[in-house]
Amino acid sequence: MAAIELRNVKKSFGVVNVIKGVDLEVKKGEFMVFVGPSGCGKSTLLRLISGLEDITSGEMLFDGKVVNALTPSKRGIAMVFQSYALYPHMTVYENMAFGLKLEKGHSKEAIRQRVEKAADMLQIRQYLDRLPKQLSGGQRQRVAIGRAITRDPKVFLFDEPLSNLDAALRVATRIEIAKLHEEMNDVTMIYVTHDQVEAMTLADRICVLRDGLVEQVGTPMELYERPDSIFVAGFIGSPKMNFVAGEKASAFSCSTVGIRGEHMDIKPDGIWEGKVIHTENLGADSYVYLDMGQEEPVVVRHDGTTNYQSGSLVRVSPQEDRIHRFNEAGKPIR
Amino acid sequence: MAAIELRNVKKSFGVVNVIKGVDLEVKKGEFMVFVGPSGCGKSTLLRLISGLEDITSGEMLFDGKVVNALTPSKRGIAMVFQSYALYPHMTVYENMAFGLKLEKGHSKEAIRQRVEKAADMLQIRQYLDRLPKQLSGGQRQRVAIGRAITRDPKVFLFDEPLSNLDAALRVATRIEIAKLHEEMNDVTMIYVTHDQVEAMTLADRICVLRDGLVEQVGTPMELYERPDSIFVAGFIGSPKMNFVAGEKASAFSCSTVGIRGEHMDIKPDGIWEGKVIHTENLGADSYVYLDMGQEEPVVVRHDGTTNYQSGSLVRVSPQEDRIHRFNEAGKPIR
Amino acid sequence: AELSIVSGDTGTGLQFLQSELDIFQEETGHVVTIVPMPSSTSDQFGQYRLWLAAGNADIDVYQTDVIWAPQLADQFVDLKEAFAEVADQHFPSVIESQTVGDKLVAVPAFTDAPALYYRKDLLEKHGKEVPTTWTELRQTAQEIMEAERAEGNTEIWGYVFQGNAYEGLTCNALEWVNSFGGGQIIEADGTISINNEQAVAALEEAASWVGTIAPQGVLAYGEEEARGVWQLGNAVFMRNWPYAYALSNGDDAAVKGNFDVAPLPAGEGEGAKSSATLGGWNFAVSQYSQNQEAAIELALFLSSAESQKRRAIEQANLPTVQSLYQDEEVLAASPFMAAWEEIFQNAVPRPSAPTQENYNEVSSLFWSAVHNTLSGNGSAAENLEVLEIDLDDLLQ
Amino acid sequence: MTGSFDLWKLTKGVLFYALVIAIVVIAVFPFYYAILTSFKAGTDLFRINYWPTSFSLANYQSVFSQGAFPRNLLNSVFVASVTVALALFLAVTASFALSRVRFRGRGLLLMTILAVSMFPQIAVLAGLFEVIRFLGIYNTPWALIFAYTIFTLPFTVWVLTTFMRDLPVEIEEAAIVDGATPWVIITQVFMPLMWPALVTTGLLAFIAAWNEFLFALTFTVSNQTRTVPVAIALLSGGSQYEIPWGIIMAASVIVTVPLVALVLIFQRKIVSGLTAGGVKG
Amino acid sequence: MTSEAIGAPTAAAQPRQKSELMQQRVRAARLFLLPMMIALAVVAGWPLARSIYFSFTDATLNDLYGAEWIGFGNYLQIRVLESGRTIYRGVLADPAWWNAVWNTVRFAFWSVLWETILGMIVALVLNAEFKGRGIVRAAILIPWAIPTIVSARMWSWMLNDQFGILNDLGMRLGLLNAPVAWTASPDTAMLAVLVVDIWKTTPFMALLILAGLQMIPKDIYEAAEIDGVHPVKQFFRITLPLVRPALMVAIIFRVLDALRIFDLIYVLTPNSAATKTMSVISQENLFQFNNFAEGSAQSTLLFLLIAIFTILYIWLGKVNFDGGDR
Ligand SMILES: Nc1ncnc2c1ncn2[C@@H]1O[C@H](COP(=O)(O)OP(=O)(O)OP(=O)(O)O)[C@@H](O)[C@H]1O
Ligand SMILES: Nc1ncnc2c1ncn2[C@@H]1O[C@H](COP(=O)(O)OP(=O)(O)OP(=O)(O)O)[C@@H](O)[C@H]1O
Ligand SMILES: [Mg+2]
Ligand SMILES: [Mg+2]
Repeated sequence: MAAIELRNVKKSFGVVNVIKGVDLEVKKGEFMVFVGPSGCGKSTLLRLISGLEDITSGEMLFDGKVVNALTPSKRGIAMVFQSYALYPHMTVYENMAFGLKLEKGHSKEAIRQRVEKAADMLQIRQYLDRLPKQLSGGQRQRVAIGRAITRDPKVFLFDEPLSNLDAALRVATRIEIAKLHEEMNDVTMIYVTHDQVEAMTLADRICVLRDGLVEQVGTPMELYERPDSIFVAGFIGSPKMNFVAGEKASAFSCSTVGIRGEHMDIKPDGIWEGKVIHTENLGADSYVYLDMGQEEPVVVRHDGTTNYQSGSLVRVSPQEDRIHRFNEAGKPIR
Repeated sequence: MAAIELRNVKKSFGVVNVIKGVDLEVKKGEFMVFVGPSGCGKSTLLRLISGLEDITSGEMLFDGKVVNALTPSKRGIAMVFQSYALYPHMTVYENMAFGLKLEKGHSKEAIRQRVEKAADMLQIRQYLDRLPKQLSGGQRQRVAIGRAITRDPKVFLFDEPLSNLDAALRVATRIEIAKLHEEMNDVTMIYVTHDQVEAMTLADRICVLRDGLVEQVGTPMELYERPDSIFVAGFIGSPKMNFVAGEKASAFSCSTVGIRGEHMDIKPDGIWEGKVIHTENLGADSYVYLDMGQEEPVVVRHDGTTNYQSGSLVRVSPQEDRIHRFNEAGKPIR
Repeated sequence: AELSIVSGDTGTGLQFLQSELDIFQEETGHVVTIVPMPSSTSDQFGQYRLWLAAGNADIDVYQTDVIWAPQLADQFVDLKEAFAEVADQHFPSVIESQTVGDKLVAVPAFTDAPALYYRKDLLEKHGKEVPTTWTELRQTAQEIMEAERAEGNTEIWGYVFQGNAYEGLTCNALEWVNSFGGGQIIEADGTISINNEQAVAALEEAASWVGTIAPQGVLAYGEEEARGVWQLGNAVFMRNWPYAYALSNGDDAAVKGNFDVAPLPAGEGEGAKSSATLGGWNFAVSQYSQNQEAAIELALFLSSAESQKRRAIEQANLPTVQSLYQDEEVLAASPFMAAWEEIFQNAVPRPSAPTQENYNEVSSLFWSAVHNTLSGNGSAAENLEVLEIDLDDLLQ
Repeated sequence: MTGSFDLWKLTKGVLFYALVIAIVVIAVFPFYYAILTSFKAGTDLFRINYWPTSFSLANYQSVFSQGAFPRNLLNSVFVASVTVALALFLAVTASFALSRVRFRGRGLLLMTILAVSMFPQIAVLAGLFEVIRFLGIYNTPWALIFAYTIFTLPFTVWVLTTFMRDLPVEIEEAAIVDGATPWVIITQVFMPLMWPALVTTGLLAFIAAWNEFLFALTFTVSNQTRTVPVAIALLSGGSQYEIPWGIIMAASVIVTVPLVALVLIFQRKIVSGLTAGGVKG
Repeated sequence: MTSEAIGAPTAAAQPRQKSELMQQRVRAARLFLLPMMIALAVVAGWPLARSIYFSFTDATLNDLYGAEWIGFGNYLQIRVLESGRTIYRGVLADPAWWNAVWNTVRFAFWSVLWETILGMIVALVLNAEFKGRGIVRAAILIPWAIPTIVSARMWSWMLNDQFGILNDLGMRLGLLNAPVAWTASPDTAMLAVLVVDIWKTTPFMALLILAGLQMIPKDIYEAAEIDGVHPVKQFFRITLPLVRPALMVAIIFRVLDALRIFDLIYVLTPNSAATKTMSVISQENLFQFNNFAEGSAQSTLLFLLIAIFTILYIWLGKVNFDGGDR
């Protein structure tokens, strides 16, 4: 039985329809990631699940029971906000214990134990007496997660929890969350993000949203390898999949060819020719941006460093078995 | 002749010495990136160059002339702040034109032309009449850059301009800045960042700062391939270089072996053994985190997808020619 | 019964009242508490009106200014019968001032009338007599002031009085007008008499003082400001109430022992005489009192000759009982009172009886007209003409 | 590093401090003069001095010997404190509703509340008097506490509403998820974050209640229930026209010192950012 | 900006099923507003209604309850005399009232203007970093902490022409030739009142502006410095526009207060026609003169004037009513 089930859920703010009918099942213990372009309704959907926002129509079920009208605290959820949303005037300990204290029926000792357990899990035990402002961004976000953990929720909701952190911290905290998921494997987690890497590395399944509707749901590899539409193909993976249309696509008997940067090779006998716009060397690998007469530059990933002169011409070939072909409606031809 | 020259520049706030004697030359038209851990003095150094802060001792030269006492507006610089620092009550156009209007001697028409040229360059022409709060983060940052461009500066200063943007925008704006540098090739740019990728892709030269002193200056590839210290080695590149100490290092007759994730191969006859902690699949490649009895997990990068069970044992080998060896003082042994 | 009496009296006055109440309690067994009020009379008046309008039963006895009785007449108990026995012991003018129609609204506690304070030493030094007319006063003041200034006493002025736009100016101006034989603004029968030649002459005389013998600032002076200037030795003459007498004889007063009092000067022309505005305080019983009998008893007690005598001795307040001016004990305690008996002969009441509820507004119109005249804002004749029309409108 | 540069900086510094000193002198001088006057007695009062010449505590003694000044002080403290507590309580809860819950006619309600502070105090005196007598609280401190809400409440509601509007939504939502009721959100989450606003409005309301004269005069009729402004007006000299300047100044100093102390204690809290660290800055 | 000010329907389409959370919040909101509304209705509503009612009657303080309805007579009455002359009576035909209106408006304008300017200067000074800022901040607040009736008396003492220290100071510094009777002379009475009021309430203004100033991000000034903006220009082009919201709220409360000014004038220059304001004149009619109904009419007119001003101000100034709700 699904932990969470959404049946034709709709949401409008005034006259604006934001969620236009979503059906979705999230299984118990699953890690579900919502991705989609800005404004597509990811946060709104998460907030509908949390109960912070009312559903306009449709049904929402937790463990088979309709929860449409239940308050957030009664749904057994916990939420981690993009902006931490810590209580600035409470110490880390108080922040984490607040929800439990309000719940009644927990002894002081029991609360302490649960807070400390969560704190140990996230390695923030030594900060328990500090105020949020005395912590770094990463530590704050861990406190926010810790606060959610202590509530011992059945469902864990994250809204872009890492987007305020710098690159190094983002990586570290991402790994933290993955470990958490492994440890708390009967807790359902729903996670909203913009970031491809987070989506790919964390998700059991990814739900791609577009304009208030579900575009595709599947495991990261399914989406990466077998996108259901040109939209999903372009959305999953970093750098973005290159799309080649026109004559070059006709050669593959489709209207658009999609090929990822890592599946192209620069070689003298490449079937396509492009002018180098710009090269980026990242050390481990490098990206070459090519002008191939398409709307956007085509990016080719190259192991190690390269040094192509801007303006010079190079030839590339897609790896035939890695090509995605799309028809005019943007659907894949398989 | 260097565009900017710092001679034994020091800065203290009260009794705290923040910049402890920096000598640095930035050439005309060069793109210089400052990196370093938080609090090392990157922003302070940038602000000294801008003239927003006074130098405590030492000399600062622009084109050979001492500018120690010159006000910011007379140094011919422009600055882009991490927090955008747009005037919230002015439209984009007014924001960009404000500095020019005050400068006198520019006709209305001339100002309009310059603003529009900059706006075109950054593709923000259609937003000229909006207020900053009506723009998304990426658009705001482009306005901030545009404002700097219209001033037609000799020196361009950036303080972590991208750190408030989300991943996708960060990539797009990064490329924007790179193009800008190519187009305005006689303008000197100094750029502060935390982000490896930005540093590697944008810089002509990178200056690694540590605790108020310059640790190493060089091109990205110099730093990536031939770091002058274990500090620089660990700081440049993403994911971080793995450091292996103890017995395993002694085998290479050094105190610490540094090896990047992309320079290790998982193979049955690998010389080191490690327990898999966690695997991350990014589609194009994947990271395997191994516990090898070191302080931190060792990360191995692997092309394509992998599927190692957490807890299983694997063997890896570093690519011999990619090994960095460091002595006890943290200096490289070459 | 338990009574409460409201009083705007001041420090020692309250103490005295308390001691009287103690005697009263001993005699009658009624317990009385005092509710003190701010000494600002207009604050008091506003409060009393509001309380009475709302039928406030918390206050039984009010201490009232002479001019209030007619305005609040409806809400006070008629004391005529109760007072009938002793009525003829008191100055008739005082009783008259508290009588509205046929009703005695309040019974007197003490009376008050101003006098001319003059510097004995300076008059002697310059060989001058105490002036008896305003013209003399002006000339004497002018001469002494100029002579003194020539000697280096640059701060000195000739005459200070109460010139601020407030009730005090009404008193002052009424004295000028009346002393010139110009009537009482509104006569007892209700005719508006103020617009006459004598009154114009009186105000013109007064206007001529400002900036010559009196400082320009006199237009903002009340009793205290005038006393301040006087007491520092910076004025030759002053018009003030008896309270200034004791204070001017204080140890730190520059004028101590060097001054005396006389009736205010007379005006000129037909009917000219010295005149002094009648002041003083009274006791009235609230209609809403739940112990009216006891309250009346209290009011009568406080205005009795015995009480007035103690008041005269301890508080130096002028009694309304005529016989007390010959009383030796009183004169021994406050010798200056002898001088006031003469002043009382010329006491003139403010027109509160004929104007009734409108008195305050009448007074306000009057002092405004006078203040305008003094500050050179229109001539006396013009201002009085307008005043007549305004009064006519108000009282028609 | 030229000489003129330093000179310019110096001039700017000197000018700035001159401005600071000017502001302080203007603000404090009358109070200083009041203190000076309160130490004078008799005719000395009418003499102008810039520095203390005589020093006499007689005025202070008279303040405490006349009437029931200590009692009045206590009354004032009680009335002002309860008024502030009540106003803050009502205003905090009301401003939560006004700033955080979406409902019809909110703007109209805010306008109505503002309208209450548009009517002149003297004009409501008679009507208020009726209400107070009807409620049977005439001549008790409660009459004043009740009457003072007329000017403390609109102000506190408005200011607190503006402040509460700016508190981050995320923190409130976090509390909702934690299971907090609106009451818990207000008392345990918002109140601690609003110290600057609470202190600012609390101080304003306290001072307004502390200084109020007209209502206090009208609604209390005994020394035991009156507050200090009335007590000051009741201070009197020996006779009717005599204004006891020295004593009034002494009383004023006594009345003002607690307020100055209060301001000194709280001024640090008046302006500061307490939400720091809670949400991404 | 005033998107849903006065009575505009908020969320057009209410959610079909109101959740427990929303119900709880709305219930709480009602519960929270109720005590305040009751308190205000009792403490202000009834007295206001009474005053307005009295303004349409012939009430006097001697006979409040026997008041009879006379319509607009207290406001304006047109009477035709037997002689055929038409005369106008009532508050609106009373030159003293119009004088008071003019005084009030004049007073409110100048006092709030100067308080704003000086408050801004003080706030800017307090906003700067310098040693001893805490003490200066406390010192600044002293005028505001002194009871009005005391400070009014203090100033009337200091402004006295004979023993007032200000005249003495003026003479010593050579600013004055002769002592001026500040509160007595009609030419200077208003000035005196203004000076005292400005002295007293500038701290209030400064405090609220300071709070606004602290909200302006610092980095904008650095951007301006790099743009080479002169400090004076920085103030007018950046500080002023950004501090405007805080300023608007401060000004509205100050103007409301200034239009109702009573106690200061009552103590300082009680009877001077040059400073008599609407509140003072209506107090006079209510309690000193026998014109309770007319006084009520004057209070009502004052209320109307303030209300009109407020609505205009909020409308023209685009004061934001809307909450940051969820
Ligand atoms: N309270 C609201 N009132 C009206 N419209 C709203 C409200 N909240 C969200 N929206 C609209 O709903 C749409 C979806 O918003 P939502 O925040 O869910 O997007 P998102 O997918 O989370 O975007 P992002 O990635 O930028 O966070 C947006 O167009 C937004 O403008
Ligand atoms: N105005 C100041 N007064 C006192 N110390 C300061 C001031 N500005 C900066 N510092 C200190 O100087 C040091 C360097 O600060 P700086 O902002 O230059 O660091 P940074 O390298 O930019 O760090 P980050 O990466 O976090 O931005 C820090 O320790 C900081 O606390
Ligand atoms: Mg979102
Ligand atoms: Mg920095």
